[in-house]
Amino acid sequence: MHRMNKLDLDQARIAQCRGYAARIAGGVQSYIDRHTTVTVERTVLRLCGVDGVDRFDVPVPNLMVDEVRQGGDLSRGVSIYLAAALKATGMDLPALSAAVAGGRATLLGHPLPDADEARAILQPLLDASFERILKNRADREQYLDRFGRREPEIYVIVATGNIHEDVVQAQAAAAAGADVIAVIRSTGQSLLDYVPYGATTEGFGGTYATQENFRIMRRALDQTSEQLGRYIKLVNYASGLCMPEIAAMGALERLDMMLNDSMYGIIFRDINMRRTFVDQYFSRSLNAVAGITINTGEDNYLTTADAVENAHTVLASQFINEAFALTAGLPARQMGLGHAFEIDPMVENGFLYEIAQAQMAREIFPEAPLKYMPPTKHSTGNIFHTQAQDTLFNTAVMMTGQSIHLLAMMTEAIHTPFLSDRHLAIKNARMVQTTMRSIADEIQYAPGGIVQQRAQAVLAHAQELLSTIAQGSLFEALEQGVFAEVKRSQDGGKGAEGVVQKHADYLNPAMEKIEEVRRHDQTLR
Amino acid sequence: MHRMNKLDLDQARIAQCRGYAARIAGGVQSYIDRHTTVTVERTVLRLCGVDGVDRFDVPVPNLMVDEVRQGGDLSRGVSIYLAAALKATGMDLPALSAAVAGGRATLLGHPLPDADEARAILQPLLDASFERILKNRADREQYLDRFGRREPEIYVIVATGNIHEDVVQAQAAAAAGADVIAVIRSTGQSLLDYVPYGATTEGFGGTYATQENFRIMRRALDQTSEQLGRYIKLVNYASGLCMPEIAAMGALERLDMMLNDSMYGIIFRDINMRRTFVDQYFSRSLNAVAGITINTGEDNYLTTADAVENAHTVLASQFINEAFALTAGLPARQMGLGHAFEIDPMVENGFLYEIAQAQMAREIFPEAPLKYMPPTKHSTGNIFHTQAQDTLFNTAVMMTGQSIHLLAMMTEAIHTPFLSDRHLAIKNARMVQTTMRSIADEIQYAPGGIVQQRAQAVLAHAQELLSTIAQGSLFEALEQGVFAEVKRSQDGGKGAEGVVQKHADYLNPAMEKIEEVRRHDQTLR
Amino acid sequence: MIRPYGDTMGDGKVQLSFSLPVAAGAHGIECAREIARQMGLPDPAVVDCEPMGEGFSHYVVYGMVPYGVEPDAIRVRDVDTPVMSMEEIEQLIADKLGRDIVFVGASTGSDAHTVGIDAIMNMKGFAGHYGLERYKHVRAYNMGSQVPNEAFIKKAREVNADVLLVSQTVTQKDVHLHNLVELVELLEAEKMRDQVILVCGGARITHELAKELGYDAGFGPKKYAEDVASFAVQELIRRKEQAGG
Amino acid sequence: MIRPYGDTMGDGKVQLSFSLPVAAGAHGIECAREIARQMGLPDPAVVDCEPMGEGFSHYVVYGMVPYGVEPDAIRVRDVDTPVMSMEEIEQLIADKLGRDIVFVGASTGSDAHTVGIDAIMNMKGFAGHYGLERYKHVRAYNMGSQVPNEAFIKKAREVNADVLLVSQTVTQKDVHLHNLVELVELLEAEKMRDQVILVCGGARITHELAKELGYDAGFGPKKYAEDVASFAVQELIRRKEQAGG
Ligand code: B12
Ligand code: B12
Ligand SMILES: Cc1ncc(COP(=O)(O)O)c(C=O)c1O
Ligand SMILES: Cc1ncc(COP(=O)(O)O)c(C=O)c1O
Repeated sequence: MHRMNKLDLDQARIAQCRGYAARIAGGVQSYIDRHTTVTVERTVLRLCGVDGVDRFDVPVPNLMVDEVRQGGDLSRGVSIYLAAALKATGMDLPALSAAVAGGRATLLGHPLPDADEARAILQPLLDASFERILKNRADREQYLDRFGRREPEIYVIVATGNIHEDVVQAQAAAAAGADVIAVIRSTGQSLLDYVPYGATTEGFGGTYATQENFRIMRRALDQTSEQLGRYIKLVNYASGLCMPEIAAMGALERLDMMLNDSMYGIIFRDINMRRTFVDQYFSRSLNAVAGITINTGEDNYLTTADAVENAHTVLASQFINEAFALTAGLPARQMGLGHAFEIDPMVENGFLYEIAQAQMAREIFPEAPLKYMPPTKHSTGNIFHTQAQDTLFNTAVMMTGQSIHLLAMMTEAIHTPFLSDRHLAIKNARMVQTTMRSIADEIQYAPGGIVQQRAQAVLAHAQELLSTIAQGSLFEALEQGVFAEVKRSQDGGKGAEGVVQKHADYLNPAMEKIEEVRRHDQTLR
Repeated sequence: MHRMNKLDLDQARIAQCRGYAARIAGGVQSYIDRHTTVTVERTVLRLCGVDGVDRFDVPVPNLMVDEVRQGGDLSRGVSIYLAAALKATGMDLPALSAAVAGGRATLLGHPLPDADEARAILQPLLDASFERILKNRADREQYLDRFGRREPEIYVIVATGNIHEDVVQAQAAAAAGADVIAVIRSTGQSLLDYVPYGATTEGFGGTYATQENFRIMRRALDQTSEQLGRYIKLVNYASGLCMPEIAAMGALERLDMMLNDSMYGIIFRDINMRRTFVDQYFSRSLNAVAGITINTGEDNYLTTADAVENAHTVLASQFINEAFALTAGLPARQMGLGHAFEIDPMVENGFLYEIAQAQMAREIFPEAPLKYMPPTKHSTGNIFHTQAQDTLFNTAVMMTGQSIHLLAMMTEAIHTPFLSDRHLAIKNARMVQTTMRSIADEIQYAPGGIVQQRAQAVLAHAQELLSTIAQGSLFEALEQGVFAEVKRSQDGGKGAEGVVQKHADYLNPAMEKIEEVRRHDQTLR
Repeated sequence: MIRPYGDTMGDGKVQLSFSLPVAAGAHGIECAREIARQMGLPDPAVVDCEPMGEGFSHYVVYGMVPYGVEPDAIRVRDVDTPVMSMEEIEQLIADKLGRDIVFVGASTGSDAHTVGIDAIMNMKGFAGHYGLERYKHVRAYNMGSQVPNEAFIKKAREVNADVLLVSQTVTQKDVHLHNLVELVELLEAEKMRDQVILVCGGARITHELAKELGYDAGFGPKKYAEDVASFAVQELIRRKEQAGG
Repeated sequence: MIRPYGDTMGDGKVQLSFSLPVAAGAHGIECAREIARQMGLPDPAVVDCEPMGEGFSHYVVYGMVPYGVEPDAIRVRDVDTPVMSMEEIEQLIADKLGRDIVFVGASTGSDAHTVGIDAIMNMKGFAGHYGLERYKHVRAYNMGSQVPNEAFIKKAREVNADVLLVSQTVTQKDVHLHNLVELVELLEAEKMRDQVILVCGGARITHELAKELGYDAGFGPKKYAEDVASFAVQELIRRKEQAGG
């Protein structure tokens, strides 16, 4: 599949890029391995079954981790405290959660068991969660075997702010032909250092990501899938200050894709880089086990920086995201690497650059379900003209065999999509997909022409950038602002205070469980 | 220019098609040479300077030809009668015209001069007209040399019904980027056996083609051309029952293109086929001399017949139109052969067929300024979706290097274009032209793929059809309904009564003049 | 009551676009907002304003309508005879009329569009719906396009038509209205109006419009032979029964 | 009086589209026509009707508005100080204020869009218009995005800001209005409102809206550093002269 060489790309150069990227990610990984974060620890709790909120709506995982941080030693991991409390109080997990929420119990002040005992106490709890996660994975596979897989997949967003209204929109979109529904998150959630709880009905520019909202939408889309005889995938965001927690929720509620970038939060949300690196590793490890396809966010680079000049940063970032994903055990088929069609449509031969870049991504990451993002930056209030631009994007999708076809909306410059905007976008995409079905197999590029030269130049440029980054570290590169022209300091940014260096006795039985599944998966491959 | 072989077309087969087409046109030409028509004779009068209307708005050329038909012998040509009247009355041409219009003179009842004397009398009159026509040709060339030529040319229509409103629309369109303005004719004019007179302000679905309207629009566009530093071409219809008369008017008023098809009137307006063949020859001969590019009407076939099944009829017709055009002395660079993007956009791989066909036309007629017509039949009231379809058409234009890019309108299924429809269409086309500027040079087609196979199949199919037609005659083929699934009888249709077999002494000094210019042109080539 | 729907029930969102004969710019935008306000949108957002040639500009506007419609109160003026299949229609003619019925159709006046009338009449029909020529007990004469009203009436008289089918596609400057009304007047002058079922159709024709113009029925897009035949046959039966008792 | 223009002066042609929470079909079309009639279009033509999922449908409508606007009577509520070039502004500050003036800008609240405020403030500017950081006699502090109103005010006080620049891009459920109003209230509570020139901007911001919300000025699309700097500097001078005499 997609194994072609239409662009006459230098394979040795591609291999070199991979080498640099591995070195870059490796450098960061040694930092990651030595640290944990508050949200990683909360995730461990969630995977043990801790849930619920107190009467101020503070989630129980936050209550517990905050207790340990303040009165205990979080560097040993929260697990040992949980195990201790379960043992000492004799309560089962739900009872303990409720008691902590009610201020009637605490994780502190109990004698700490040794690691093995703690493992033994938590084992059945974790087993239950991972059983559910693996069943979700199997269910997804079954659905897809039963109903078939499609490529490109039509991906649309819903963003009403109200989960119930979102359901209406999502089901209508699926009926119109969407394969994938992403519920966009409310502005601001990514900077919350907790995950909101329950069904929510008021977000701005999106709907809060909560486990209950995931459940509501998943149930609705499962119904729709059965009705339509087509499996409708569900997407949400494992990004921001709670990456791994949301990844866990997604794994438990059978999300199919999650936005998960190793650097997006750093660059676009000013989240501390150390925090993000540690969080992304744990969240991706979970995505991997859950069979969830990640969506990386390289498209965002081109919304602030010029798309012609910065194409190589997209490619360099894809290599880095790939390297981090491999470390976290994600197989290529779950790497929804992102890129975008963002060149000013009035640039002479811009479309040729676009297809050069898209084809390049296709060839360099042949197994990855590439996620191709539509024009946004050059969309204007002229909805008719934007519809024309969007059609060119749809054309590029088909010409270059992309996998995840994120639909452009004619009202991109105006509002989050109306029901009708999505309807029209799907109609457009389906037409282009049909009328151009086999075009990627038909078209070849003139040797030495603009398309080939462009792709080769971008690759060469990306290689240079990767080589420079590899000479230093990714931390330094981000300080210098190599991506999206945004500079971030190592100590600055949000959530830095949530990073904790691991104690020699640090314990994380959830991660151990993940590693167990990962090993098992790898023997199967 | 455009000399490529991307489709691996069999050149011998193409040559055979040309052979058949020559035979087919030749068969008709022997009929043409033996006949004249009322409108051919009226054209001769117009070229001698006859103009104006009587008080019932009947044009003087009609008055004169009708007189001769009723009281004289039209088979000898009207010229000799005109010469006789001029000689006998001693009036000059304007005076005679006015006198005939006022019922104060007639062409009849005067002693007929011999051919040479008649020639001598009419010579200065014809010389004046042809001088004007040749000056128009030279002026056009000068404009184009001064302001430059563009390809593809953006071609839009105006159709308000009111020539003054048309001017507003045309100038706005030119300012927005249009290169060519076609003033669409009122419904019904093509079936009038006379040409309306003067400036007109009420047509339906178009504006009457009159010499005054031509003049008004030409003057306006010349102004605009100077303002914009871009020569804006003007188009009208030399079609219907008055083909040659309108061609003469177009030549005199410096139109740059004229719709002129050897069979359109027969098939789509039920005009008698003998009449049309005779008329098209004279009108094209005039177009040739005037340097006017003809636009043929093959696009129309696909508005009634299915565009996938009938693609070969378009190609066969292009060969026939080419053959007729050559006979009339039109060089390839004036042959705006028509074709259209009319495949249902929900046909699987329909776009590949479209580009196969468009590329095929491009390669088979490398020197012709191909006129590519947009989707119309599958345009719906969903203006947003129609805009998307139209963008695919614009893409096909660029991928296959078309010459005349007739713009699609998002309101195609609703009304003749509003000012804003044209604005949006031009904006769309300019974007696609810019962003895809060099795409035709970049793209190649997979050997033996769908595109190549489609083009080869259409060519083979066209060859079969031409061979069948060549075995009989074009008259018979039209009786059998080979084009657009429309059957016409040789004797039936409108205007049959206007065909007259030529007398042995038939005289047509205008045609002699044309032939003189044509010979001169040919020595220059 | 229902309102236009953007992304939340009752939000009243509508999109508008139009041109104005003023230059683009802040003043033009204000003029556009004023037009939108006159349409009843309290706080319209002009999301696009572009110049078009000299002295013209184009606007895209979004707004919220504060009113709505009571869907149950909306009455559709449509042909109300039930639609039957070809076979049912054939049977009905055989049972209740016992003779062939005669349709004459044309695209009249200067209108040269035949695809619509062909869709109704031609054997092969359109979009999978057979045309009248295929119906048993139906004689269908399709006169093609650009048929003058006089010629149309002459033919109708000649073949003793039961049903006249007029197609009109070109609507610019309301040419179709003039042409359709002229036919009614001519039929009345010829005292034939009551002897035929008079039907028109075309992309912009609605039943409501047809009735206003003095036709028995009108058919627009997505109507096929069975729609018009169902109506015509049932109407013929009704008239026969009314007359004969 | 002018009207929307289709292809003939005064024809009043407008295009509409909207969705309705009813099934597509003849009844839906009639509902759509009724909505259009309520907008004042006497005889609207529904040219497209499509089903969208269950119980929703989408319409495209054309119509003619019978009313129009008197262009001369339309008053634009826009910033009315003249727009000067960067050099002129620098000169004016030097001549009339004789000190550096201080701008603090941010994309406030949960809004993460910075391109707009960057366009105004960053050295390199936008679309060929240099940003405030490049201006002589201007100190410009750009706080970036998702800045809470409290933090914004704190900074303003710290650096003794003359002008506050707030950018708001996300407008869904009117989040920008809440956020903008909150800032005014906080400034008033802090008794700072009169000590600063308060300006907002963004894709959906108009001067009119800004004034309504209690701002001194508002800037929308196609406004650049010189627009806001021209206004701010002249307003500062006016205030200084008013105060000082
Ligand atoms: C095909 C076509 C042509 C072909 C026609 C070939 C032919 N033999 O019919 C050609 C290329 C020749 C042509 C020419 C012109 N056309 Co034309 N054409 C079209 C086109 C693309 C499709 C029309 C069509 O075939 N529709 C398919 C049929 C099946 O749909 P329909 O007619 O609506 O019929 C259905 C129903 O309405 C109903 N129905 C129709 N008639 C009847 C009758 C009865 C009794 C009943 C019961 C039902 C019924 O049943 C049918 C099936 O459901 C339209 C644009 C579009 N996409 O709609 C423009 C269009 C109709 N044409 C238009 C124009 C202006 C012209 C010209 C006048 C332009 C010119 N000045 O040269 C010319 C000249 C024609 C003339 N003198 O009338 C305009 C009309 C604008 C307006 N509203 O006034 C349109 C909308 C294009 C445009 N935007 O400018 N055209
Ligand atoms: C780029 C972009 C992004 C980037 C932003 C990167 C960055 N660092 O800014 C990224 C990808 C991160 C992003 C994210 C989101 N975005 Co965004 N984004 C856009 C996009 C494509 C372009 C905006 C832009 O940069 N315009 C260019 C600038 C120069 O224009 P401008 O802001 O109008 O600024 C000009 C004037 O308004 C004025 N101005 C602006 N501010 C100020 C201030 C002052 C004081 C003055 C004087 C003047 C002034 O001057 C500027 C120059 O003329 C638009 C769609 C579009 N095409 O418009 C969507 C859009 C704005 N985004 C939108 C949304 C919903 C989001 C998200 C909330 C989605 C989500 N839930 O995840 C997220 C999260 C952001 C958040 N928490 O706020 C919506 C907003 C819908 C609405 N009306 O509420 C839009 C319209 C897209 C859509 N249709 O859904 N986005
Ligand atoms: C990887 C990634 N995460 C998250 C987001 C959304 O941003 P946030 O949830 O931080 O507002 C995006 C932007 O679309 C993204 O690309
Ligand atoms: C060659 C040709 N002549 C004429 C016309 C216009 O038709 P008429 O003027 O007969 O209405 C067309 C149709 O677009 C055409 O293709």
